[in-house]
Amino acid sequence: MTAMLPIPAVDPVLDTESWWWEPLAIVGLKVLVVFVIGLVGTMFMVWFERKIVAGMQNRIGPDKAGPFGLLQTLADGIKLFFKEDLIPERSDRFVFKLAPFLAFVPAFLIWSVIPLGGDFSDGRDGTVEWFGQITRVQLADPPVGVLLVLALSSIAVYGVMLAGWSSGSKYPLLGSVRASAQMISYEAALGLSLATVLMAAGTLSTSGIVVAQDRLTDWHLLSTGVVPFVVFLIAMTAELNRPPFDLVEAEQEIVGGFHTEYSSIRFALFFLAEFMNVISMSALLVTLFLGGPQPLLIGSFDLFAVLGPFGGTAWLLLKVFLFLYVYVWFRATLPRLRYDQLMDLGWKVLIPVALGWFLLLAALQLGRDNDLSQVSYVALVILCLIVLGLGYLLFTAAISVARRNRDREGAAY
Amino acid sequence: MEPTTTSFLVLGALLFGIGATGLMIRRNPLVMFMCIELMLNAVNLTFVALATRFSDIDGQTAVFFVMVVAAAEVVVGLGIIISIMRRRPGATVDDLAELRG
Amino acid sequence: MGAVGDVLSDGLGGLSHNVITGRIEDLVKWARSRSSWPASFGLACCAIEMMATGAAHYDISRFGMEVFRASPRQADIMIVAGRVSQKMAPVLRQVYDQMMEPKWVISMGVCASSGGMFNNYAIVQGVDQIVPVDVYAPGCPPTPETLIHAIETLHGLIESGEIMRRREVTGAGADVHVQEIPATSVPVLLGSS
Amino acid sequence: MTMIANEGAQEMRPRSELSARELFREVGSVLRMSEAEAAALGDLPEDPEDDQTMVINMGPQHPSTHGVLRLMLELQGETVLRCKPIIGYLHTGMEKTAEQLTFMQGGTNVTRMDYLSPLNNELVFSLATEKLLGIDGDIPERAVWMRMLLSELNRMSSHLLFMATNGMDLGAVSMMIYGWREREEVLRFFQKVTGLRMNHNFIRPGGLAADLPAGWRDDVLRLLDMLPARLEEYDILMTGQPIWRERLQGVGVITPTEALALGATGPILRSTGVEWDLRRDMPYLRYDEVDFDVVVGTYGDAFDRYAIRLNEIRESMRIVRQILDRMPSGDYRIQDKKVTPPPRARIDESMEALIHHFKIFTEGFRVPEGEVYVGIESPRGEIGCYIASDGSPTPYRMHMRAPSFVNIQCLPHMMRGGLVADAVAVISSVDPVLGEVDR
Amino acid sequence: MSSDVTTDGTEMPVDEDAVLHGCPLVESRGQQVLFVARDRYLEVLRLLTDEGFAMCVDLTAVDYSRFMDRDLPEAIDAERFEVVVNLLDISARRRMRVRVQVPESEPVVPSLFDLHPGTEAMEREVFDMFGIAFSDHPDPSRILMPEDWIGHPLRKDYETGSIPVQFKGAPS
Amino acid sequence: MELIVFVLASAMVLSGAIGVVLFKNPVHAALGLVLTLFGVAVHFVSMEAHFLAAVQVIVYAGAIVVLFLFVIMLLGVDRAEDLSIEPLKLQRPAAIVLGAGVTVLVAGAVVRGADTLGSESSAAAPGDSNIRALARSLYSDHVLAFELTSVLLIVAVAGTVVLTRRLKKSEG
Repeated sequence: MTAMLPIPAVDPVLDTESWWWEPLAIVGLKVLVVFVIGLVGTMFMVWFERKIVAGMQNRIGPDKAGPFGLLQTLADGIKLFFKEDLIPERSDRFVFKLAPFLAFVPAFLIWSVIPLGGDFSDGRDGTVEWFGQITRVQLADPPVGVLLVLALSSIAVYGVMLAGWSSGSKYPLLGSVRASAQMISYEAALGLSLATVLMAAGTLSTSGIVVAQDRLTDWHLLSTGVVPFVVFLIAMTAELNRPPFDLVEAEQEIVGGFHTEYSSIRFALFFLAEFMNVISMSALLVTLFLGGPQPLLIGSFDLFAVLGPFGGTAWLLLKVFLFLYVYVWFRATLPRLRYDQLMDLGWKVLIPVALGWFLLLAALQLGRDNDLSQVSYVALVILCLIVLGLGYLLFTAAISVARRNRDREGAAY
Repeated sequence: MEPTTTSFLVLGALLFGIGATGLMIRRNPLVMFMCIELMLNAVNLTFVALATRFSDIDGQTAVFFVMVVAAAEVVVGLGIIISIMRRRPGATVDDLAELRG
Repeated sequence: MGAVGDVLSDGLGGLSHNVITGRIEDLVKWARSRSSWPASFGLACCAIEMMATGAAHYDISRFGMEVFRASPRQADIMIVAGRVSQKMAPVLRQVYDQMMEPKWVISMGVCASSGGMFNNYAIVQGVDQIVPVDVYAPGCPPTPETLIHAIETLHGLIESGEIMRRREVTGAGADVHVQEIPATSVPVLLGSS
Repeated sequence: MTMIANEGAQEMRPRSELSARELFREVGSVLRMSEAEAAALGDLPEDPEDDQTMVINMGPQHPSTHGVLRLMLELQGETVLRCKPIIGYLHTGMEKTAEQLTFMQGGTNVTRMDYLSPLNNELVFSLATEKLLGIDGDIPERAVWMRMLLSELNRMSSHLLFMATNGMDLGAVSMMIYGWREREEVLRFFQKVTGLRMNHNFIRPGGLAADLPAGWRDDVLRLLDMLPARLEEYDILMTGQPIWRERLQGVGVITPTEALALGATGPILRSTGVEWDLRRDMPYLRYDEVDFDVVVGTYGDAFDRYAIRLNEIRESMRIVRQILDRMPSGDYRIQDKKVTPPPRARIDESMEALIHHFKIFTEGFRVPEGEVYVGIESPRGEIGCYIASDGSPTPYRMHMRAPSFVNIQCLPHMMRGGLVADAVAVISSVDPVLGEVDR
Repeated sequence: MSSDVTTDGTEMPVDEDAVLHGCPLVESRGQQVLFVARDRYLEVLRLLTDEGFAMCVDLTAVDYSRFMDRDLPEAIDAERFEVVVNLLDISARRRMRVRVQVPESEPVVPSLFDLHPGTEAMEREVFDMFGIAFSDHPDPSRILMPEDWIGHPLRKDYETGSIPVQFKGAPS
Repeated sequence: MELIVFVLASAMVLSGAIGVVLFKNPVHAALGLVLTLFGVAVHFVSMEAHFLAAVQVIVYAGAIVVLFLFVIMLLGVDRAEDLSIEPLKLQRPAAIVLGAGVTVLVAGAVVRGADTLGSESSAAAPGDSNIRALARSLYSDHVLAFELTSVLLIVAVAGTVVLTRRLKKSEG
């Protein structure tokens, strides 16, 4: 058994020798900051989405609650808080009460491993000095940070699933069955595209991944080819149940989906969790592929250099913003997919593509590690492409055979 | 005082015992599956405790394999349960004697 | 009213105290009036105008109301838009019962308010026989402007607490049933079969 | 939300309780099976065990059912096995009310049936009344062309609304708002002409209620100039969109035989490739004098119906341009003392005119005995008006042949074997107006 | 009221002897109307379908209890109810209206469901509104009114059900 | 500190496990299982097996139990199981005795053998290197086993697909 204290265990940079109030203060401060960012960010996101969607639809959007309607989310929250609560008679009371928290807590916890900023000027590695302590601007930095996020996102399924089941009526059940199938399916594609990043960065810790992207060419967006990024973006949208993958709560089909029977504060928790997930997953995307708080240097000009140590945070916010906008854009533009199309996209497109790309990159990495000559390197690549091509042909052939069989036998699954 | 390897092993034993008891008590095939998972977890716990104890990473490797096998087992088991339940809703293990000679 | 009140006069204008010392009730009333999600209960012609109110030209989202909830559990206002038939009446009542307190009803259009021109066996002569109505929007169908006026009126009533006060006095809260005329046996079953 | 509303025998019952014929109807296979197959199925109704299927209610208050349509769906997983539409939740007793209202007042009534194309309803009622009166040949040219103008504009606004709701049902929220935005422009013109946005009661027996206002031509031209660009936008946003095509193509397929047997008309019939448009094939008004194409589909699927409606907007714009060129001058209503109230100015001058005005609005005008059926092409299909008169000022019986009412019978046929999401697309593509279905 | 219009408004068979499938064929305001006896209803409809009237556009009924002296061909006895079927021939672009007299004592008509499945809802509507039953209809239930409704609203002896307009005091 | 973590996590493990055995409703049992799995994951973390902890949550909680729940919902077998029915008399008490016996035996053996464990201090390298060591062991020493498990997984998946596949009897 190790004798290490639990807090430094998740934050290896912290100097454990001087175990006095400074580390405690730092950790406390970080918890506070993360909490506030989570809540304010969510409030902002709700407002942002409604405003942007309104803008895209030639409307004005909320403008009665507070200046520019900024307090709209607050009003929604207060109203929901003071609304009558109800637990349906046929519901499973305990699970019904538990489910919103199962949805909400993981959404919050993801924030704990996201690097929220740091000092990257002049090639520094993102550590900052607070109260005389060297630390990272990140609540926890466990060696398996990325896996932790994956684990949390797989826990998030429970909230949705149990909510639908415990409501004791049909539409929510339908919604939750959809949700669980969808989330399990896309987890695989998510993991595979993530693996390419891990391979490129050579570490599982989020801070390590950020440090590994210190130049634009090292941003995993570019260094892993754009494919994993795209796969990740799509799979993440699906994981988040955002349009066009929002079948779980497709109003037109299954009313409110899993949260149909929820009202009041419990519904607010789902609402909050959904939007918080959007932000935290966007932050994760930025961390993995866009260098997180790393500045985008134009030459050697840093846009947020004036902010000093907070420059990293500003960069992170800017990048996250970009993706929030992309999500809202998706919502405003794309029609919803159908259930079988969703599954087809996940299993027949995203997973094979992510897997193939991963194999390709792995081969390249192998070549680089073994210092192959130019010729053999090219040969390796060609070999890979041939193998992948064959795999693709085999795959399409298998699909068409399966389809023919299904048409002939009329098999149902 | 800090927990020793022995305490982990005892915990593992308890968990295994509960799992085994549950397996014998319950009739619902799904819950019985869950009890098997409990027993597997007890084994995992023991593996990791001893791996840490002896600083041998192979214990953790074994856990990895256990998890994979558990996943495979659940997939097949649930498949069987689904196909049985479809034909005979509400069946408990006592009713399932299809393979009896 | 301090600086806070001035800054937020746009939104918190209804508050007579400043935010910190103000009674929480005021805050709640403010929140309720600023965020009243409608249950989509479109029935006939009026539903079209109700939806038009949500569209670009009129934009109900300014009041934070573009969140049409499909599930009555999460809705605050039921806008009964259109004629309510005898067959629909039980459903209407059921949806109303499924809504959570506090809840309000806007009766949109003359058909919902009084049966309108359809004074016959099929139509419920006024939806207030089934659910308590807070605001009536006249018109056949009411234009989006009329509906917005009705919504604004309701918001005003919510924010001033008028509706709550009235219910305290008369006991006619939304959860107390208005003396109910059974929806299925209005005296119209005169013909022989 | 699931509803308790219990409609007894109208609801979907377990397969074991059904007659074979009813089962065919609910699975939508009335025409697909031979007699032998049907008999075989009748003996052995394939009965999935009860806990494998789930009967869910969509509606009557459900976001996708366009009002108060209630569908009972039998699902296996998410696949629709059976579908039974239950209607009547908006039954307004309009046909009964029509027997109380005079022919003069009748327009107020019928305009509220299909509230998305009220002018077409008024038009068919007026045409039927005029035919009964025997004055159908005497309507002034200007009135006829004005009716065409309004009818075509109404077709545009109705189809624009279809674009909006179709987009909404498939989750394209912006499309919904865009559709409303364009429709609003058309409604503005209506408001200028008729004074109302909906339920105009503008087309009346004998002509119209008023002449076109000054500047109407510019308004229409502005509309016509604005719309093509917006329709291009729809094409970009929807038509060419892979997800959109995936969602609609091959969904809700119906064959020409089925469509004809079920009496489906309008875009549903045309989507199967049957060229049938009353405007061209049984011309009324002056449709035989204008150039336009009847848009037909090939596959009979939801995408065809979407594309047909989109292109019908374009065709309507073409017709409206021709109407603008050819709009004659003249009177906007027939100068027949029997059916036309005297002009406003005359009432102040002449006692006789005042009495005449009073009588025509209180008693109405007498319509000769007889019965007549007139059908025209509304945006949803053939809308027909059957009037039986006993010689009194009120119709003895007025019946509307509502296209949505008939078209809705296609739902089980289109939904069979589809997914729940397809069901939504199918309802949307049929574009039912429940006011018209239930009357 | 000028009377010149009414002359061509009355039903005037162009040809007194016009007969189609043994049923009197009348021309009314340019529209063809075929009066079919109830017992030959299905048979004639089937013949008409084969002739090209393949589409049944509309099926409705009229309660003539207050207008029994209407104009009918001589061969036809006026009954209380009339079922009116509108047929359409798409290839020849013509319409045909079939009127069937249905006695009050036995308001039953054979169903057209096998011939034109599209009449299913219409027949249910007629049953709901007039109480005319369609024999052999697959689903003879009410369609518009609630299942437990008493009476058939569109019959002439069924009151409109209008209730006097009341002005209630505003809720205080 | 370590002790607190140990006690809390052990409480999670044990209460969850007891829940699995005692809850009547399968969904509740599954939730108990999740609790146990989390407790085990916490133990793994405290023993520096970070990777295994994460995999434990991802694979067990994120996939296996979700699969359980999925099946429960799909089949609708979430009716509470009646624990009062005893198909075999004495089975339950016998099972409890047997289970307790096994537990006591194993635990006793462990405690007795505690001395033989020696007091070798753990020097499992923390952080990344742990994962690297695991990977090295997995892909070099145990590569054959690794390949075999992957074959096993594929076979399992294929087998399940075949198992649960249904052929439609006829169209419908």
